[in-house]
Amino acid sequence: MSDRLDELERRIDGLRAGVRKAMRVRDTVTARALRAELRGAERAWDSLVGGVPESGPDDQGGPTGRDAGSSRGEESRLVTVREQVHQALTLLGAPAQPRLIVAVGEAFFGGALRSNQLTSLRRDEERSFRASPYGRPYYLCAALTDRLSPARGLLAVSTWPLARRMVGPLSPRVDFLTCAIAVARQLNDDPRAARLLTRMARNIPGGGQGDLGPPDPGRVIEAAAGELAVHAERDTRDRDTLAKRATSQLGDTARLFGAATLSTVARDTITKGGR
Amino acid sequence: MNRLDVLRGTTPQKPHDARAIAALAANPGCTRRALMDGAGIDKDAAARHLGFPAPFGQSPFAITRGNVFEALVKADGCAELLRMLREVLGLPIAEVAYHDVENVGAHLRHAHTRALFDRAARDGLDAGTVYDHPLLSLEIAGHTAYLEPDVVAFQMGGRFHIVEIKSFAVIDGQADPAAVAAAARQAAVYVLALRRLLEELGHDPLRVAHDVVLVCPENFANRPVATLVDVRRQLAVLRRQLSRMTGLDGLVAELPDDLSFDLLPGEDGLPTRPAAELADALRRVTARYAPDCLSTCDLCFFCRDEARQEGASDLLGRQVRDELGGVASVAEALGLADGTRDPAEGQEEIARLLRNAERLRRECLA
Amino acid sequence: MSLLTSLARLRALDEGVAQPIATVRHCHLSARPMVFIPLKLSGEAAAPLAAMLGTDRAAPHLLVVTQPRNRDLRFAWAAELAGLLLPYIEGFLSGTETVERRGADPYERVLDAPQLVVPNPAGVAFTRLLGRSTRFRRPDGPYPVPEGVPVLGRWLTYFAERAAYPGSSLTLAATEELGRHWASGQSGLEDANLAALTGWITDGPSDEAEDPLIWPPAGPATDPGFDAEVLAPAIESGSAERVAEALRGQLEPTWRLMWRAIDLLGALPAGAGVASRWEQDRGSFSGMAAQLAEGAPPQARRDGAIAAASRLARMERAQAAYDVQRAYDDPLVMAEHRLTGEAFAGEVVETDADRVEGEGRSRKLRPLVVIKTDDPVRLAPGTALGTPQRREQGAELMSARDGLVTVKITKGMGRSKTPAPGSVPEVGERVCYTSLTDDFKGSPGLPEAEATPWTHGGPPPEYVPADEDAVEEWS
Amino acid sequence: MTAGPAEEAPRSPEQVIRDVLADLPRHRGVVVDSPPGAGKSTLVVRAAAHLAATGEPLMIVAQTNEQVDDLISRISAGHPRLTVGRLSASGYVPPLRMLELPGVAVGTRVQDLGDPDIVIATADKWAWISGRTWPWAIVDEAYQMRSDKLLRIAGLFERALFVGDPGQLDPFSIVDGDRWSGLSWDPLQSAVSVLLRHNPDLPVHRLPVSWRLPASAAPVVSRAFYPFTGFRSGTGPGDRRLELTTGGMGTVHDRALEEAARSGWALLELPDRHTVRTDGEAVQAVALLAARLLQRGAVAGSEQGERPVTADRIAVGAAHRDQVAAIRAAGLPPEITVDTANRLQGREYDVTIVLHPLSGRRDATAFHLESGRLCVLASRHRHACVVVARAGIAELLDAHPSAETVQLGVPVKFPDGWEANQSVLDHLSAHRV
Repeated sequence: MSDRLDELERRIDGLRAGVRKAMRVRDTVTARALRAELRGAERAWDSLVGGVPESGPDDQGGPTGRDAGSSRGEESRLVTVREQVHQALTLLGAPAQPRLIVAVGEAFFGGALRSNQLTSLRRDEERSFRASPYGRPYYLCAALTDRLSPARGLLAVSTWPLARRMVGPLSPRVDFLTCAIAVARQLNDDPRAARLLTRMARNIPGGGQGDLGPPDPGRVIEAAAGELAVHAERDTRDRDTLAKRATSQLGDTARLFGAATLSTVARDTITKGGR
Repeated sequence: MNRLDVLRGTTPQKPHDARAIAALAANPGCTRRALMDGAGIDKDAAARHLGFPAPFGQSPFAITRGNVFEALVKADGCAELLRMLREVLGLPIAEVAYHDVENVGAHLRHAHTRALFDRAARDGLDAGTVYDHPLLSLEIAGHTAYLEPDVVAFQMGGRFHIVEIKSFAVIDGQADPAAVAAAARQAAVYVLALRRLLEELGHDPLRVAHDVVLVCPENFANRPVATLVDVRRQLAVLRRQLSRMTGLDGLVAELPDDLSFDLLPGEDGLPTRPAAELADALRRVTARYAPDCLSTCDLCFFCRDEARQEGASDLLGRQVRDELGGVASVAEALGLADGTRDPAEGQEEIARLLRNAERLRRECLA
Repeated sequence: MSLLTSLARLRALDEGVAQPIATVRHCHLSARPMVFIPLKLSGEAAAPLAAMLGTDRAAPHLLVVTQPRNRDLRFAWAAELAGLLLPYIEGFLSGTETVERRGADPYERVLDAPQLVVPNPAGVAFTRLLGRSTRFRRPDGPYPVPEGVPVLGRWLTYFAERAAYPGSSLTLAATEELGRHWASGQSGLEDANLAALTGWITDGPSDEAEDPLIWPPAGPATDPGFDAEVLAPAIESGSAERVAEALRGQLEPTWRLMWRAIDLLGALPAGAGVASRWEQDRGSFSGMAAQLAEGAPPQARRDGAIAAASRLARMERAQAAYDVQRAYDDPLVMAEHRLTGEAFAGEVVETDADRVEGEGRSRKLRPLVVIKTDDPVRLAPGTALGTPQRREQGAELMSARDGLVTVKITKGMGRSKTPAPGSVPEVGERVCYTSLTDDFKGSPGLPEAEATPWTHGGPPPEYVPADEDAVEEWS
Repeated sequence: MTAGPAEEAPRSPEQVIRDVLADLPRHRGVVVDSPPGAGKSTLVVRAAAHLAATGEPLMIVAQTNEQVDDLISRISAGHPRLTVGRLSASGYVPPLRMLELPGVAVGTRVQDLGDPDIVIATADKWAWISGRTWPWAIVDEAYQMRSDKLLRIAGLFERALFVGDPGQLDPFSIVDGDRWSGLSWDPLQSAVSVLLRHNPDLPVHRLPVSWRLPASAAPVVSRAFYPFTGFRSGTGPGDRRLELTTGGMGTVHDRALEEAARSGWALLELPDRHTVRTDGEAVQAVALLAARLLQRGAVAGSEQGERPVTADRIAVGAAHRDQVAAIRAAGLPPEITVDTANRLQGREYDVTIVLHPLSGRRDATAFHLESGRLCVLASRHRHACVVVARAGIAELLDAHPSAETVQLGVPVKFPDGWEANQSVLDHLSAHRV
């Protein structure tokens, strides 16, 4: 067995060298072939060395270097990704990026969401909507840009008033503040919740207090509301205008998931609007 | 037809990005490099084809890290970025408007950028504050290079600031000086491009600040921190290099007509020109190799090999080369040192110094 | 770099083997050096990936962070490192000697001190960052870390700072020390590659040294190709063994090189000044240990105004002394000064040993020595001179023309009316004189930190260890 | 020096001096930038007398013993009634001329000096003094003083006037100081930059007129080295004359001297060649120029009247010590000063002969490009400056790779050495021989 192991290791080293040589002269074809072999050999090696699970700790810690998936994840596995996202968005009450949704899921629903689970979500939802429109009580849909195209990387809930899903120039900031307030309101004793709120609070003037201790939710809410007041009027105006355009120009699907052919649609609808 | 284009032949032009433009200043004395850059030839591809692949590469970890950090800075409506801009530029609370220039199709981005900045420059009111993914352009040796700064920030005060997001850390206020310098040179390219843009639009180019906002992770955490970096020196250097590029025709004029750097790419885009032939072509224009090239030029190994074959003292570095006065070859220098070669006219002194040095070394090592 | 070194490089290039630029070793080599080769995760400031370390070339320890982005694993790694380094360091604290000081209380100085040997300056820099990222941690409080980690952080910080201290040997960077003793036939930049440099000194140059497949980089940065093709998949697979094996493969070649470098240096006889500089190292190390024992706060993030000024003064003093000592200890180093005319050597052709100046009470013994030299002397009459042959001697240059230099001896001849035997060189003796002298006038004092003047921002706030330091993310 | 806004409405030197004196009681510190020969010493003496007149004790800090002695003689010449105490290290032997001065006491300890109106010493000496404070201090050559020196003596005074030339060479160290870069108290920064970073609201005045540099030189030096804070020359075109009383023989050296006499500048250009630092031809040329200048009986005519340009009114400047040694060895009259830029700082001559720092080089290092170096060499003369250089400096500059690194939080220095060299070279090319 050990000679087998040695032999394997020699082979693995050889293959690795081969791949890296190929890569240095950008010979991708060879590299790909060798890589395939290599993976095979490595799997063999793993099984020989004994009982190493093919898929270990599933998370590399993600962007911020969070610890790998926690045990609390287990019970929430029962709740589907879709539902977890819905929970999170409902708590936040505004369009949000996967990053934030995941953090909320963790902090308040003990969820074990991963950003990459959310990438395909919008497409799936759209497919199911096209199959049987309004067949579900809610859909996880897009927020719409000033060109009525789906805003990159934002998720929203279909049951929200249309304006809430519109993204004017100030909306990203407004939504962030709204989310901060929501998180502060819900703050529980889970350290992950506190960490999330701290992260958000330090980006709100008067909301943060350094990195120390759990932030004071009241203070965050006050600060966020304070800045919201500055932007609210103009943002509401922008969103309403957009919402009107969306209603008048987009069909059901597009209204939820964004105008497919973005720039073109946007431009001639604008000219239409001009008439 | 531009002689540089002739030099490039059927090889598709490699568009310059900000890094490439910034790199023009790395070794201006090198004719070989100047011509290849001027003609827009992919030096990296050439080097590989010649059998001297460049020693550069970026780790996937570094790349991921970079993307993750940029995403973090721009997340939640640029929450972090706004905090920092408020800190370093005193941005008023009201200024938060976010424009993602990429919302339009790629083909429209440059025009859209122009329109947005024109509006911002004309009536500061209701202009955006953070412009994400703008697309600028700059003329390099008769070709247009398209440039993508990370972010351009616009202030009620009416000034534009280039925001450069880098994932190297600022620790206790200090960062790797080489990394900062590279970032500054790159940012200077954006500043210049944006200034030219405003000029074309009939605005005061100086409304683009020469202080760029450098955003890096602070200490060992992921938390971004912003520092203002004054890039006036880099701008001066850049202007110099760009004007040299336009002056390339002078260099080109002296080249033999049959000289071509064409890689003759085949169907698959891979060079088909016999490597030896390409090598000969390159050797017909003089390079100015220095060890510094090893970190700045894709062709470095090719030129180093050439220097070795010539036994050139350049191999040992600019300083040594200078100490040897006019003596360019190793053999010559050593010959003068041990007296086996008589100094040529003008070499008397270096010969004396070298002989002296040789005498001392012998004495001490005896 | 002087023309002398340049010539050596030319020679090396021509003969295909590095040339000596020192005749003695100018750094102390411990009997039990701790070789330390850290690797970091690309793209991160100070995320440790692995380290190979140990004092026994036959039994290196390999420490690996199998999930480099996992904060807890990182601290576990630091704890393991502490588990190996701290016993080594503290092992030297037992044997001490009492040192009497003029105008100050005697203190205890260790008889021998630890020595950290890293591959290159980048290794030192990374050691500094490791120290910085761990020394403010706390074993208690909101974000506790394992016991040894904060202490480790302080020591790593200390060793990294000592590396910047001229003439200190507590921390050595292999490439730098080798480069101080041999001139390779490549540029200084290329000398930063440990494999390449040792190659030049031993088997002769080879481009293999630049092939990461044959000689992986000596760290702390890893080879991008390795990251992409080996490390990333290994981490993906979640197999700790595979990650460890991959990294062992990257570290072992460097491990062998490090000991080779140590052997190369060890083969040189130690210069005369090495012992005294090591004595200072031992003193400094003892001082650090004492501070730690007294529970002083961790080293500040940056030097305050006063701290900076006094450190600069110490370093400049050390640098000057180091330069002079190297020249006095090593003819080949002195030769650099002979080449520039700040020193000259030759044979004594004439002496006037009993010559005196002045009358009565101001009557002084001032022997003259005439030296014949081939060196170009560029010293003005009146220049104070010293000589490696008689270190206590003081002299002054009278005249220098056509290869004959007249020197007046002013110091180091004993009390009596005639020079003490041997204090004045004899005719026929070979001597060397130089304007380099290590006569150090103590540097004036500095105000206390609390008394920092208004020109420098006034008194700084006192350091209070804040939780903020302890909880700072390490990601 | 860092970039600042250009001067507002130009004020006369006298106005500036009055502003300075008026500011003294109002601020803890006052900074005066003084371009080459702008009457810095005059200001120091005026301020000294002004402060002494208040009856409050004053300490003066200079950087070298020469500077101290020079100030003392100026003070006692201008204000014989003032009593001056000169602190010195034990090794120091005061020049006779000083011991003869009335009201000047020399000692190694403050107690030895009696209680003079003014106590003056080098920064190094002051660093050893303690146990007493002065209400007033004047710090001379403050831009050449390292901030760690100021740190050692700042406790001795309550208020201070800092005077210096921002365009000259910055202080340096033999050790690498990167660990401190970016700190507001970086010990390797100049005393003034540290002072101003901690006290940004202190007034900074500028002496607007160079009395030393002739009309032919002031604009050149101002443009190249003081781009943001220009100055003008106190004398008009033609006020400074340089005549060569004996005829020339048409050699390049003679023609160079004639060009210099005519226009105030000359560039003696040797054939393009890469040489060692101690380029024999160049050294010879420098020596010959100096010798010829004496032989041709140069006479300097200026607002101070006519006087022959004697050897002690001539200086030869170079970048490196070995170059200086080589030039000395070439056999010049010993009265002619031959020295490096560092040591020529603050000195003044009628005619200077300069071996260009970039002459014969293939590549320039930061050392050779440092603007302060060229600035010192090009701004020591009252009448004319002759530069000796190999052809090819333009090409060197053109081919210079710009790879300088950037430290966070360190204010950018202006002018950039490259730009400064370029600008000077442009001007010299018009006076090529």
